[in-house]
Amino acid sequence: MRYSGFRVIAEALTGHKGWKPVWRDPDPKPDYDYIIIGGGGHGLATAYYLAKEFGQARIAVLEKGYLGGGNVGRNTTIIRSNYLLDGNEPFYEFSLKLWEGLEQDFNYNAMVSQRGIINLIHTDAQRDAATRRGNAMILHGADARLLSRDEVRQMYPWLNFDNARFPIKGALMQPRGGTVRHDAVAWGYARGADSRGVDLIQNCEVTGMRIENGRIKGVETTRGYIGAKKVGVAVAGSSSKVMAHAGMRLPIESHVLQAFVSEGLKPLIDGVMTFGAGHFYVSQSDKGGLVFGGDIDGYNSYAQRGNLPVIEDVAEGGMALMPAIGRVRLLRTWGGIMDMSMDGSPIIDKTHIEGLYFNGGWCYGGFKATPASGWCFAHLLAKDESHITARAYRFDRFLKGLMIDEKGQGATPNLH
Amino acid sequence: MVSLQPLTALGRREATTVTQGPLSITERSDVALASVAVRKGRGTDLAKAAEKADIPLPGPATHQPGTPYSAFWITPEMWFVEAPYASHELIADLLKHALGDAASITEQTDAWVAFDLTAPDLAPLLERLCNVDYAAQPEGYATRTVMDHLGVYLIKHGRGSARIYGPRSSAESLLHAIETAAHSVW
Amino acid sequence: MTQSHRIDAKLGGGQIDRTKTLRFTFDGLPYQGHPGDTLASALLANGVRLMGRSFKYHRPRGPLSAGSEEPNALVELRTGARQEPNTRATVVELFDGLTANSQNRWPSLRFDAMGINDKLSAFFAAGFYYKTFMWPKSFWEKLYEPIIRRAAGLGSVTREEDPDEYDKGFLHCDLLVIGAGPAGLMAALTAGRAGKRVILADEDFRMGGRLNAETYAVGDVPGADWAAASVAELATMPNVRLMTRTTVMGAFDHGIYGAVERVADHLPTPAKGKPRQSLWRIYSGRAILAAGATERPIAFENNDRPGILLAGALRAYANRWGVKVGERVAIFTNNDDGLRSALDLQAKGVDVVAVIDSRQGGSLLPGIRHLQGAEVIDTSGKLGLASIAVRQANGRSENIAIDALGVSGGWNPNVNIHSHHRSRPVYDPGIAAFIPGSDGPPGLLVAGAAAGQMSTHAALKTGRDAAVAALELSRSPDLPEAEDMPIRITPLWHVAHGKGRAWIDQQNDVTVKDVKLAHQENFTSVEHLKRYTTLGMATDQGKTGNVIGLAVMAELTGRSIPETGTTIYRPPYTPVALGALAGRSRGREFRPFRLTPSHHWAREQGAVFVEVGNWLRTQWIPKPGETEWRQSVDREVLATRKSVGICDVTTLGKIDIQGTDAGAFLDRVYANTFSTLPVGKCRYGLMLREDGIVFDDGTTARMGEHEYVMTTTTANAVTVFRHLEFCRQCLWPEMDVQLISTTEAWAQFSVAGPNARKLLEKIVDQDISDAAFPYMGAGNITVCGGLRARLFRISFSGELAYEIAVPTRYGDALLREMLARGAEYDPVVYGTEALGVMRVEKGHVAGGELNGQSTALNMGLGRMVSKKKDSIGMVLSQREGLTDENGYRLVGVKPVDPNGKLTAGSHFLEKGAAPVAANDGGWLTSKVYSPHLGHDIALGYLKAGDKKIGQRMRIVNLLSGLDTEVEIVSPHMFDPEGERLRG
Amino acid sequence: MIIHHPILGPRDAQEFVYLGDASLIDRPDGMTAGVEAFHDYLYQRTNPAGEHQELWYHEQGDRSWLVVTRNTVTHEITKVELAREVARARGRTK
Repeated sequence: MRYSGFRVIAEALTGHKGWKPVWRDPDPKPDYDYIIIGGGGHGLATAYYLAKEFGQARIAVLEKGYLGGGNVGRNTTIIRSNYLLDGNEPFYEFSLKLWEGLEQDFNYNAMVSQRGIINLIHTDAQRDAATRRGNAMILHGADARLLSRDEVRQMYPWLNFDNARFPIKGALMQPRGGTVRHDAVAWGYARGADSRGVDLIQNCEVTGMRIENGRIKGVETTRGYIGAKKVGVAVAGSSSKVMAHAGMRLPIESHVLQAFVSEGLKPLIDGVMTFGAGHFYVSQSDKGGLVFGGDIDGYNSYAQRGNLPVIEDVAEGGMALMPAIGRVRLLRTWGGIMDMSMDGSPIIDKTHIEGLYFNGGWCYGGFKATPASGWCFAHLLAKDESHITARAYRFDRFLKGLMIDEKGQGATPNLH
Repeated sequence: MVSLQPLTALGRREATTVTQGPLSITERSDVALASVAVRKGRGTDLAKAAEKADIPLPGPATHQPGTPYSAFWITPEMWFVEAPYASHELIADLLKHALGDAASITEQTDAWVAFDLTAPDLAPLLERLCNVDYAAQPEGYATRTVMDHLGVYLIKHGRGSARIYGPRSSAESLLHAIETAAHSVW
Repeated sequence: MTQSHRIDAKLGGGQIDRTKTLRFTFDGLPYQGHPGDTLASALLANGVRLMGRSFKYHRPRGPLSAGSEEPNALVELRTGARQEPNTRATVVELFDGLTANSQNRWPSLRFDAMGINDKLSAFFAAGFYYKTFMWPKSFWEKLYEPIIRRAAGLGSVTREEDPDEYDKGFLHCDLLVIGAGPAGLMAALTAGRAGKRVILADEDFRMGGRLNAETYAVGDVPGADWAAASVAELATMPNVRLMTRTTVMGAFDHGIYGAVERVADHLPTPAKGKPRQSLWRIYSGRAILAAGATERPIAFENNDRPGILLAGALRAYANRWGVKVGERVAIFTNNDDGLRSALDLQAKGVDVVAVIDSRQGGSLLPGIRHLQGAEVIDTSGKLGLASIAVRQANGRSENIAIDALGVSGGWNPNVNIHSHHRSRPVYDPGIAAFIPGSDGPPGLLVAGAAAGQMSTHAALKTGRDAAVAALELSRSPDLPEAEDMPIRITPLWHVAHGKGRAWIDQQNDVTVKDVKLAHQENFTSVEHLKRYTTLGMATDQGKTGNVIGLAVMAELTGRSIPETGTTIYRPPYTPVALGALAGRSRGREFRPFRLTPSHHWAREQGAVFVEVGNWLRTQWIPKPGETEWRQSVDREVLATRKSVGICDVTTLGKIDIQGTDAGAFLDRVYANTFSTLPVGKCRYGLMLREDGIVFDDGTTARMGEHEYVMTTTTANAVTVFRHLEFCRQCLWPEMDVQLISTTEAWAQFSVAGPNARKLLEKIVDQDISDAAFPYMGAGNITVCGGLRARLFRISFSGELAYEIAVPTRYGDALLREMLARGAEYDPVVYGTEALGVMRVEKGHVAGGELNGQSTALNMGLGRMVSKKKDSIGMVLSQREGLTDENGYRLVGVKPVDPNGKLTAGSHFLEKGAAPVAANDGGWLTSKVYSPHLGHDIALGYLKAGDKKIGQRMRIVNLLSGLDTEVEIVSPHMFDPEGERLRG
Repeated sequence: MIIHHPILGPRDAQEFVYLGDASLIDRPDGMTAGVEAFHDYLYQRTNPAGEHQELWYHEQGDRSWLVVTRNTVTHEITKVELAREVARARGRTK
C-alpha cells in the first residue's frame, strides 16, 4: 500500500482500519538464490536494492532478533560525506545522494533532514587538515565550507567562545549533512523489500555454513537449514562470529560504542556539531532530545553496554563546548557493537569461498553508509564485481599496503 | 657558586604553603629525587649495594622512609629514591657512586612537583581527587593514581599526612584541583 | 486560600514541619508550604492539580505519582541561568523562595493553543509521520520539520552558562545498599552491626522509603519511626555512610556503581565553593538493590486527567505530607493494596465515595461503598477530574462525581538497575509483575519489593538475608514484627470499552489504540512496539507504562506476557544532570595546563600562547608597535638567522634509555641504526609503526656506553613511551633495557643562529668550539659556574644551533641569563610560529607531514629504513602500496609570482586541469611566509613529486577560491647545502 | 571495570590503556618472516565473543603491560598476568 498525506487523513477518518502490516512474517523456504545474513540497515538495504535495482528474486534476509535491532536502531542518526581519502569519499557521497532521494524511492518518511554538520576547529593544524579535507570533498563533487570563528558564533552564540580551554577557531561545514530517523530507515527498507517479495525472517540465527569444495551451499539456522546460491553477510559487530562459521579471521575487532540522549528540550541545536578538542558530537532530534556521543569504550566487547568513564568523558566534552547544558539531564545511554576495522574503513568484498560475500568493518560510521552499502553490496552480489565507488574496500588491501586510514592511526582498531 | 636563581614548580622563588580550612598544602622544592632501576640479572648486586649504602628498596606499593634516603616502589625493579636537596642535589651521581653498574639511575628531581598535605583526616579530600581507598591503606602506602586528568604519585604518611608528586609542568593546575576539592569538603 | 487541601494535623501531621512556612511561586502565583514538602505536595496542598501538559496532545496533566517515576508533573524550576527544564515536581524538595513555571504550553497552562492537537488526535496516530510529509521533497526541511521541531520538546533550556559547580569522587565499601526502605535499612543494619563498610544511598531526602508513606507498625512503633530510629543507629556507626538525596544511577562492570548526590538542590543556591551535585563512583564488594516497587495504573478512557493518581500516591500524600488530593475520592483497583489506600484515606478524614474493585468475591470493606466486579470506563472534567463513569458487575453504568481518583493496577518491582547489564526481568504471575532475572550484575543481590517481596516483613527479612549472604556473615539479627499481607491481585491491564483513548504512556501520549495500530501493522516485537509508538521513551522511561503496553500487546497477539518479552532498562535510573557527569572539567579547567619553564618570563613579555596538546607554548612575542602577528614572527625569524634566537623546546619528549642492550633496543625501535653511534654524539632517528608508516621522529644522543637520551615529538611523547615499554616487555623481554621519562626534568632551549656559539660560550663552562663540540655532538656540561647541564649540537632551523638543557627549576634563570650575557648579539626569543617558518624553509617534517598516513619514502627518507636489521615496521613498509614509484613525495612549493598566496590544505592541480578528484595531485601540508625569500613557501605531498621538481603547477583552495601558480622545488628551500649549521 | 593486577591488586581499568589481542606478543622475526606473516600478525584477529586474552598497559600505574583474560560478552576477568612473563613463557628472548 502506498503511503501519503491523503492516506493518513482518510485512515484517520475511518478509524485507521485500513493500515496493513508493513511486512509479512514468512517461514523460511528450503532454498533461495540470495541469503542476506543480518536484518539491520545494511542487510535490509542490500535486499531492497537487489530486488529493486538489480532485478533479482528469491531473496531472504535472516535476522537473529528483530528487524532493525542492530546498529541501525542504536546510533546517533548522522549522515554526511565529509571524508578525506579517495577510497572513501566517492562512496560516502554516493550514499548521501541516495539519502537525498530515499524517502520518495521507498515511500517512507525517514525524516532525512539536511540541516548541516559542522566540525569545529581549535588549532591551526586542524584548520589545515580541514582545508585539505574540504577540498577533497569538493573535488569529489560533495559540498564543503570553511567557517570562520565569527560565522560559527553567529550560528551558535552560546557555545563557549570566551572561557574555553581550547578556543573555537572555526569549523568545516557540510551543509548537506544532517540526520535521519534511524528506525525508519530499517522499516522503510524492510517494507520496500517485503513488498518486492523478499522474505524477511526474524528470530532466525545463523549457526553454521555449509561449504563444499570451496563453495557455499547454504546456512544452518535456528530455524533449520536453508540453501542458497549466494550468501551475503552484513552483521556489523557480529562479523567475526558469523565469518568464523566459514573458518575466516577478519581484520576486525568488535568494540562497544555508547550513545546518549537527553530529556526533550525546545529547539537548541539546529544541525550536527562535533567538538574538535575532545570526544563529543551532538544533534537534536525532532522530538527535542539532544542526541550525542563520543569515543568508543576502547576494549573488545560484545556486550551492547558500556562503562562510566566514557559517559563522563563525553559529558566533559559537552560541558566544555556548551556550558549551558549543565542542568540538562541525560535520559538514556545505550551501546552498540562496532565492527572496528584495522584502518577504520569498511570491507565490501568477495571471500575466498565461492558464493560467500562480506560487508563489514564499518566502525562507527555505518549508519550514514546504509544506502550505498546496500547498493554496492547488492551490486557485488548480483554482478560479482565491485561497484565503482566501493572498489577500494577489499580484504587484500592490508596485504598490499593500500590501507584507507582517515585518522592515520594504523592497525589499532580502537583508535579509529 | 652557581649564579642562577631557581624557581619552584609553582614559579615562585620560595616554596610556600596554602591553607584551606584544616588543610595545608606545602610545596616541597627541597627534595632530590632519582629513579633506580635494576639492570638485568643484577638484582642481588643491587640489593647488596643498596643495603650497604642504606638505600631502602621497598616492595610494591610501598614507601620506606630513611635518612638520608627514602624510597618508594614505581614499577617492577624500579624505585624513586628521595633525599634532602640541600645535601643531595646531585642525587643521581651519589647513587651511581653507591650502586655502581647494577642499576640504571636517572635524575628525576625537577620532573615533579611535590605537595605535602596535612589535615586531621585526608580521606574526605582524597576521595574527591583520586580513586584511592585512602582510609583502608596502611601508612607507607605509595601508589600512582590520577588527579584532575594528571598522573601523580600519592604517598600515605598517615591519616592526616600525605605527599603528592605531580607532573611539574602542571603544578598550578594540580594545586588548583586540590584547593577546589578542599573547598567542597571544608 | 492557602493550603486548602492540608489535612488537619490532629489526624496525623505527616512528616512536614508545620511550624515553619515556606513561600514559593508557580506560574507567577504565590503559594505556601512547609519544610518536608515536595513542590507537588505543596501545590496539591494548595488545591493545585494542573501542573503540566503532555508531549504530543498537550493534554492537561497533574501528578500521577509521588516519586521519581512521575511522567506528568514536569516543570521548569528556577529561572535565569539556573533554569532547569523537565523537573519532576514530585521530587523537588520545597525551599523558601522556590520559583517554578509550567512548560510546553502556550500561552498559558490553563489555555494551551497547542491543545488543538488533542482535537486532531485521530490524525496523529502512532507513526503517522512516517507515512506523510514526503512531498514535495524540499518541504521537509523548509516547512514540515521546523513546525514539528518547534512544537516538540518539553521544557526550554537557557543559553547561559550553568553558574553552579559540580564535584566528583570515588567511594569504596564492602556493601552498597541501594534504597533505604525497610529492606535497605535492615540490610544496612545487618552489615553495619557486623562492622562492614556500608554505603546506604537513597534518592529521597528522607530515608525510610515506603515506610514514610504508610501507617502500619514495625515492631511496636509506626514504620516511619522505626525507620528514623534505624537511621539514627546507622548514623552512629563510623563504618556506615548514609547518603540521602543520592540516586544510584547505574550498575557498571565489576561492582562499580554511579551515584548522584544532590548536595544543594534543596537550597536556593549552593553555598559558596560547594557543589550543586556530586557524582560518586562507588566501588563495592557487594551490592543490594532494595529500590522498592512502583505502582502502575490501569488504562481506561481518559485516565489521564489531573486528579487521577496512583492509589499509593494518594495514600502517600495523605500520610507523609498531610495532603488530600481531593475532597471526594474514589479508588479503582485490581488488588488488595488499592483497598489499603482507601482505608488510609478514610482514616485521614477523606471522603472515600467508592472503591471500584475489578475483582469479584472476597470480603467487602467496612464503611465504604465497595463495588466488586466493577470498572471505571471513562472520566470527565476539563482541566481536572470532575466525575467518573463506572460500569458495575451487573453491566449498569453510573457516573460518580469526584475530584480525585486513585488507581492501582499492581506494583512493579524496581528491577531497573538489575537489568543494566542486559539481564531480562522475568514475569511472576503471582504478583502480575516482572521480577529480576537470574543473570544480573555479578555481586548484586535484590531484596524487598524490588525482588517482588511486597510485605514489610518480607522486605525486612530479605534485606537482612541478602546482607548475610552477600557478606557471608555468621550472625543474623532478629527481625522486628511487621505486617505480612499476601499479594492478592487479578491482573487488569486496560478496560475494554468504547472508542476513546486510554493512556498507557502518559507523557508521550501513547494509548491503547496506538498499541493496537502497531499490532495491526506488525510492529509486534516489544522493541518494535517501543520504537514505533515511542512507548517508554519519555523522561520517565516507562516506569509506569511499559508493562501495561506489553500486556496489551500480549492480549492482541494471543501470546502470554513472558512470550511477548520485555524491553530492558538502561542507565541512568533517573535522568542525570550533564553538569554532574562532567564535574569540574569545564571551561578553562576542561583539561590541566602544562606550562613551559619559560612561561613566566614569556607572560611578562606579553607573549601570545598557543595550545599544543595540554601545553601552552609561546607562539610569538609581540614588540611594541607590532600590530600584526606576521610582523612579530618575521622579526623573530630574521633576527635568529641574522644573529641568534632562543626557543623553549622543553615540550619535546625525553626518554632516558639505559642498559647493556640499550643500543640493540634502539636498533629495533628505530628504522635506522643507533648501536653504532659513538658516545657523545647524536643522530636523527626515524621511528615506524609496525605497519610501516612513520610514527615519530627525533634526535637521540648516546650519553654513555649504555645510556641514551631519546627525544620525541611533543605530540607523541606519551605514545612513544608506551610503545617502547611494549617492545621492552612484550616483544624482547630478555633485553637489558630500562626506561624513564625525563621530559619535565629538564628545561631545554634551542639556541640557533650564526652567533649561537658565541652566546653559549658566555654561559657554558667548557670549551664548545667546533673542534671540541662538533656538529651532532652531545654531552654533559656545566653552565654558569658549575650547574649541571646537557648540550646537543642539533638544528631544526638550519642554523648553527644547539639545544641546551638544565634542571627545570633553573630554566627561567637560564633564559634570563642567556639574554643578559648575550645582549651584545641582540638575541631574540622566538615562538612556535618562527620555529615553523624556519623548519619549513629547511624542509624538516613536523605535524603536518607526520600525519600517521605517510611513509619514510613519502617524506624522502626512504633510505633511512635499514633492511640489514629487524626493526618495527621494516617488513610491512615494503608492501606494494607503500612503495609506489608514483606515490606521494615531499616537495617544496613556491609561488611563481612572489605575491602569490598559498594555503595549507590546498591541493595540487596541473595547469588547465579541471578541479575534480581524478586530477588531484596531492596537498600542501604546511605553509609559511618566508621573510628571507620574501614570499609564501610550503611543503606538500605531491604524487611523483620527486620527478616534478622544477615544474609548474597550480595550488587550488576550492573553499576560498584561491588558485595560485607555483613551482615545485626541493623541500630544502633555505641553505640546501647545510653550510650554516656546520658553521 | 576493575583489573586485578598481579602485583598491585584491584585497579580501575581507567588507569590502563588497551591495545588488543595478546597475540601481538607473537611478533615474527623480521629477518626471516615476510609480508604475509606480518600481515597475519598485525591485521588478522580472532575477535572472539567469549574468552579473550588481551594486552592492557598500566599507564597511570606501574607501567606494566598485562595479559588479561576477559570475557568479551560478560566482561568477566578470569586471569591477569604480567605480559613480560607471558612473553618469556612463549619463548621470547632478546
